[in-house]
Amino acid sequence: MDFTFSSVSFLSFLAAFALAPLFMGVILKVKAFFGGKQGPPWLIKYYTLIKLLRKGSVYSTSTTFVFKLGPIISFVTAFMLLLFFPFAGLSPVLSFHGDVVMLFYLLGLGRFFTVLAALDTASPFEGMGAAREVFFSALAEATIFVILALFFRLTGSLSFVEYFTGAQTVNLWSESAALILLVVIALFIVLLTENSRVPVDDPATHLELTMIHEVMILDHSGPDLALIEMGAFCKMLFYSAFISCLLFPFHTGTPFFNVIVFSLIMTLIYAGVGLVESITARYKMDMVPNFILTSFALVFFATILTMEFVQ
Amino acid sequence: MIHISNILLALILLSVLLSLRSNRLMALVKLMAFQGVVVSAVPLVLETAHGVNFNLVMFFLLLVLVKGILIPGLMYRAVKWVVVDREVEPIIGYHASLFAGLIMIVFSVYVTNQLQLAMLPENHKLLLVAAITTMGAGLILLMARRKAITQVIGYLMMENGIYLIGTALAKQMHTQYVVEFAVLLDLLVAVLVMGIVLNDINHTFDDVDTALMGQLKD
Amino acid sequence: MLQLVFLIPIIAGIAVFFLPVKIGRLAFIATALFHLFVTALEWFHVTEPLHSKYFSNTPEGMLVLAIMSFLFLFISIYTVFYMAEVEMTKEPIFNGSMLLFLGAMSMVAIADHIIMLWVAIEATTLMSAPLIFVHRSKASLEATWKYVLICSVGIALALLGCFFIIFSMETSDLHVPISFSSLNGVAAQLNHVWLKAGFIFIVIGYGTKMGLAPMHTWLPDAHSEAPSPASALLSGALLNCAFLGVYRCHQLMFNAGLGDYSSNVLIAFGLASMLVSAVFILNQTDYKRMLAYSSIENMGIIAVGIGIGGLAAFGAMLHMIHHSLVKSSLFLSAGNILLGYGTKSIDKTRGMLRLFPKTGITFFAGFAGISGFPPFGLFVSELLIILGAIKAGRYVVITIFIFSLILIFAGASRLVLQMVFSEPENDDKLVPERWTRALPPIILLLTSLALVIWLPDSLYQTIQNAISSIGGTVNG
Amino acid sequence: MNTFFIALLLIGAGGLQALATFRIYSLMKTIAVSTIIGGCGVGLYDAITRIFQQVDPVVCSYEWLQMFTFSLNIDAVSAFFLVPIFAISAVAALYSFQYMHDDKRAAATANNYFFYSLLIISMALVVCASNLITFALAWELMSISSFFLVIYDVHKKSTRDAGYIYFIFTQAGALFIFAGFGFIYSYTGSFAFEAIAAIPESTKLVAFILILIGCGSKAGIMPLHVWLPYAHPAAPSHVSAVMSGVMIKMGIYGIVRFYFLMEPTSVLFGQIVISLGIISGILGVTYAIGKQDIKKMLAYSSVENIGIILLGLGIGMLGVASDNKTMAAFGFAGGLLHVFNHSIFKSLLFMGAGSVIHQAKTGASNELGGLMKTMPVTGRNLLVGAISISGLPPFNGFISEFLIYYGAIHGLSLHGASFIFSALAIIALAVIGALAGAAFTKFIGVVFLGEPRSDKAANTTEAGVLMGTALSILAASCLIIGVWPDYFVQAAFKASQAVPMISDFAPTSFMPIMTSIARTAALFLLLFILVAVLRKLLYTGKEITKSGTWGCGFTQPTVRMQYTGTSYADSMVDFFRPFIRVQKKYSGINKIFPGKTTYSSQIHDISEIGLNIFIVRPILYLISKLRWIQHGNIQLYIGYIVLAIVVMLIFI
Repeated sequence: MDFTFSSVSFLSFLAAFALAPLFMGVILKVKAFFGGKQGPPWLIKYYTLIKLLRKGSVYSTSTTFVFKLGPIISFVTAFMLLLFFPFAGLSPVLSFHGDVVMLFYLLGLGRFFTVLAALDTASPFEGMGAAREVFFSALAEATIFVILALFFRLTGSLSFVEYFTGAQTVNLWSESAALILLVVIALFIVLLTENSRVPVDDPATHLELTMIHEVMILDHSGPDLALIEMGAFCKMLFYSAFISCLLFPFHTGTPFFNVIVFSLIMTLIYAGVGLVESITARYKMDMVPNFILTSFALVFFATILTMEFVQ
Repeated sequence: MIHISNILLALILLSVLLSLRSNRLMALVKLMAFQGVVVSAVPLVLETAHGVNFNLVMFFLLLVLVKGILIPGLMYRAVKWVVVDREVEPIIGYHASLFAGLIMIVFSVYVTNQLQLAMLPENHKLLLVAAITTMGAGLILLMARRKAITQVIGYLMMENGIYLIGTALAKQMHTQYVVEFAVLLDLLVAVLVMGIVLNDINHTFDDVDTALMGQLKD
Repeated sequence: MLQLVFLIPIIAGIAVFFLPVKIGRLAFIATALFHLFVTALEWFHVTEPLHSKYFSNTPEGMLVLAIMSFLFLFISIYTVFYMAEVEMTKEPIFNGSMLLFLGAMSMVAIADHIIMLWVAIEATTLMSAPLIFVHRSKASLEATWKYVLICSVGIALALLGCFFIIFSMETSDLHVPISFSSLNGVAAQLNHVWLKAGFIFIVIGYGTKMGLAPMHTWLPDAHSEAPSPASALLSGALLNCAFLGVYRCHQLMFNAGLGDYSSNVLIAFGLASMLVSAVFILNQTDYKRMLAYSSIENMGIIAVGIGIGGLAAFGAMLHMIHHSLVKSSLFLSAGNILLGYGTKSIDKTRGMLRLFPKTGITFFAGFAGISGFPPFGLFVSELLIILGAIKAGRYVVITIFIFSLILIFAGASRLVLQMVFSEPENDDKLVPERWTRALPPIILLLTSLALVIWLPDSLYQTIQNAISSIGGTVNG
Repeated sequence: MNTFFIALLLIGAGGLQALATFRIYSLMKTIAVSTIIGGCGVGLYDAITRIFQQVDPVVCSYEWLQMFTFSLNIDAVSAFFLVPIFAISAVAALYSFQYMHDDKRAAATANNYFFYSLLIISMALVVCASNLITFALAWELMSISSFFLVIYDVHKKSTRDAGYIYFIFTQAGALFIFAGFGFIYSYTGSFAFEAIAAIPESTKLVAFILILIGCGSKAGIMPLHVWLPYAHPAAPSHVSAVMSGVMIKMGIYGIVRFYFLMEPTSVLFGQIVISLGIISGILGVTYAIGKQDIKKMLAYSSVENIGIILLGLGIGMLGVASDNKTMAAFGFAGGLLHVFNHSIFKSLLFMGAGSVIHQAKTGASNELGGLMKTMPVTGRNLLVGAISISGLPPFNGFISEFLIYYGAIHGLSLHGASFIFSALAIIALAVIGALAGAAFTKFIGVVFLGEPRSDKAANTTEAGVLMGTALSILAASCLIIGVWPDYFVQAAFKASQAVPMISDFAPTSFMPIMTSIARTAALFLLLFILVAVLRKLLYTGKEITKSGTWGCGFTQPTVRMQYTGTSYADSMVDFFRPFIRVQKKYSGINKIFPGKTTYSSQIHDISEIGLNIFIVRPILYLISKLRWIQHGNIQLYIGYIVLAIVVMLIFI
């Protein structure tokens, strides 16, 4: 494992962690804009977190220790993603050949416990959400691993740091731009799925029957909910950063310039999510698999194309 | 001498055809006795080319005793004492059987001509025709008659046919009558066993119709 | 003197007819013992045949004789206790016929002269008829009638086959004694067309007796209606004798250079037998008929194995030995089951493991053996036949072979599992289980087991000698 | 070799004495269990030393039946497979001590121990066999002893049926293996393993496919897996643990061994195996999601894991065929390590399921629920098993899946079909992994979490101490391998070096990656503890109250409203609709004031349906049409003889 002890790495990691809630505010602002409203303050998510951390909790009598494990593990797994990701082309705190596989499986572990925590409450709504969550994420998993396969085909590596700062990088400005474009679209779909955004899920709806992720955490409260929320912010940040790095070659140019561009692109992506959320409605539940499979088809197509491109 | 053997063969064919169209059991038994005697005489007639010896004559007498008297006697007794209904009861009708017998003759002529029998004397060919016909007719009786007793008769006729084929093909029997004697003994015991079983069948089923004996099946 | 092997049982058999029941029983078992002793003498070639023209001591004959004699000893012991249970009035006739039957079969095993072999095989039919007949029920009458008539017709055809073989010699102007041993010497010069014709008739004739489909029709009836000791003897010894007749003729064909032809004929009949038995073992309702069909199957396997030759021929010989042991054991167990439940219906013989644990275990072990599971010998023989067949390039044959084995196994195991393991309908036992009747089948099974663990050198050599005449080798 | 034999003797003695002493029930159990565990311990020690101390392979052979040799040889592959055989059997024996508690069935229990020891011995012999005959013999012994183990509860009809199905599959499979041996033998003319490499490529393929079918029916490869979901629920749980954890791996061993011996060069081998792996893996896990009987579900999960193993082996075979050493080494090592890992967590899960069934008297997941409160030890251990089998870090399942991923991803640099197959393998692995997560969240969630769905579930108590201990040992192994994988990975690589092409392959560049994975796993655990402590701190001095679950406005929730396993699985099962048959019964609402309405849904295995429709029924139909042959009419019978003569004379 490559341990980068440089202060830059740690700084970038800490910054990313600290700013994750801020970016969520962007989405809310965009949605408010389209709704013709002023919207909540930019720092709304920080306020929410602080509020939650100050509270106590109510636990259901049905639950066991598994219910309490859920928030912890989902937070830790999402948190660990940030340790491995080269934000703005800066080297990450940790990396090794093959870390992508491990990280996506860690995310799976987080999901595993979120789902178990939901099932632990004995609530029919939470069970429903759990069933949807595992189903849709299973489909998204296929897309992600095809993307990993494609990236290996292009770069010969299995690590974020290699993808974006190595000898062979993947981004829209390289020779395989056409493929990357397909990947970007697919990844955006995965982002929407994994982070429970419209049109897959609507975090702001009021009817539990139509929810996926939100319904699973209905019974969590106080610091537990704060952990879950923080984990969700990290995850969202990770996917956005992933897409950002594909859009722009951060391995060239000065770090300062990169950070500026990176922040800009990140904001744009969050804004994009907000935009999608403002102008589309949530799909019918049985349309969602098709939506996710579209992403799979795109990247699979891209992978098959490499048979011609890279020989 | 050739004429005599031909006459004998003609008699055999006649007995075969008659037995195929015979509808009375008693007549069938008598026909069998007649056929037995004629069949026994065939080797005597054929072998005279080499001269008649004592063994041959003794064997002829033995054959007549078994095939002409003992076995038909047993059958006669069986029909007389055992069988109430003396109808033959065919599965395939008499005319059809007779017709099958005629086809059998044609077939055996064809087969005999097809075989490479250059080394056999001429009259042996006719013998072979008669023999195959007899055997075939025996099989027809076995398959086309319902009564158990007619099947025994069929079996006997088939045995006669086979014996005739053996006589036709063998220039000399390569044996010292020990084996022939044993064969004959087997035949006798076979018929005895069949007779005993027949007797019991009749006691048990009140008839010797084999159609009653179709209980063992899958 | 070789002929003692059949003379002793015949004389003893006739004597038993007239002896009082108790002395008859003793004489019965004593004869069985003595027969085994004489067989052992013959096995090691202590004596020479008196009339070598008609009889000779051949390895394949010795195999059949040894199996027969060994089986007979245990079957005779079983018979005595079995008959005590059923209180049969005609026990002397049954025991005497068993001995006569043994005598006829022993004659088959040592016969060398073509017609003498025929006579002996026909004699086995006649001697065994009373064994099936003994109950005098409607069913047993029907079975006897079918047995006697069909086998007689078949064997009459075999006589025709014998004539053809003699004629094939004459057309080639050869003059040797018409015994297999001398004919084998001049086999190459025999007329091929007549030899083939002879072979066909002999295979059909003796095949009727051996239970090869489609001439097998008498076999399930006779085996199911005969008292179990007789069924055991029919299946374990008689079928082998008929097989011996076919085998002798196959040897002749092989020596005449017609081995390919006769092999194909044997394989065709063997496969037909296996398929036919598969048809009837599935959904069988009578366990003795099931065992009978299984005998047809196993005779088919042996025919296939011999037909394929090479390693498979060795397998076929082993198969014959182990099949005899295991199948007789199964039939003896079936006798115990019949005594215990009083019915041959599979549906009504449930829960053997609880009601008759000894019999249940023996029966199931026998079933495992007959299905080719180790540690029983059929595992080795079936494996060898499969290996040999593929080595000989007979892929279609082995496909059908395996297909029928699977079908038969699927059919039989369902029935046997139901019989042995299901819950009994009620706890009624007609006759309690006794060690005296349970032991003989167990011993037969254990013998099969012992022969898998340790194959005596002399047995191994005998099998090798037996198959070497049809080109079979262990290393083939 | 001596240590090995001592182990086998001890195990055998343990089983045999049970037959003698079954009248004193607990004494019999004590001696049997302790002797078997002792024997397994000796064997395990021997196997482990062989893996790590470069002991030369030992051969020993005996004459058998004058014509065969009975020969054994423990090389790296054998030793690798011996480890799970002995280890899992020992733990399962420990478990069985309290699981087998019915002293009214002492004789049956004694038989069970006897055949259990025979199964262990025969499995050990299978992996050590070094010629065709020995392999076949040991294989059949294994089959028959496992059959007897399956039919322990023989008085139940379902058990007998399960035994029957298993019996047929095992015997048919054995015949296919024998046929495969026939092809080998027909070219080599000897039973020895050494000569197999010399046979021509086309024969290799035929022989391999036959062996694949035969071994596959034992391993539970997808269309041949039909017996698994019957046999595993029927058998006592320690037996299903050993059967599913170890015995079905003997099928994999057969495939691996004969592949290694054949040294084929064609890509077809890999492609076939990968295809079967994809089918088994994806469909296996889908059925696992759909099935509601916990042991059936675990059985299908075994099919899924066999799929994963096959994917690994297939990748290895593709690697060999396309001369890509990394791919070959990682594929085989991953497949083999997954064999080992699966044996641990699957036996853990089966024994856990056994404890549940033992205590709750039912295995229907829709009657269970909330057991985590009443059976905490079992629940916690099974939670570990569930995470492991879903292939999630920091447990052992992830390690082997990672190796397979690694191999498959390196296969992406190939061209043409091999590239496609590698890509498909990766996708399949990802989907399987995710769906396995779904299956086992269902398993844990429905059985252990929430509220009990029936009185049976509500009135459970914790299973016996020894049962819990057995589970804990296995659960601990899962974590240990996940966090300290080095030795296990090296052992897998050593075993895979039996392939000549990669015999000199040293995973030196890879071991740092393994270390990184281990450290990341450790880091995860560290962070987990830190956050847990942090959470504790955040809650200090705060008000924590208990209350009912928030019913989303519904004020009178009942347990019947809980999400059941069926509803949990519904949408996923629907997605795989053509490959999975769903039968739904819904009474419908047809009155203005609806009365009692019912809804039920069941899923059926298409392989089973296909087997029924395309094989069993046509055969039975044909056979019923042929029964006239034995018509009972003697005239007809004589007609057959005449017909036979005529036909033969035509073909003279």
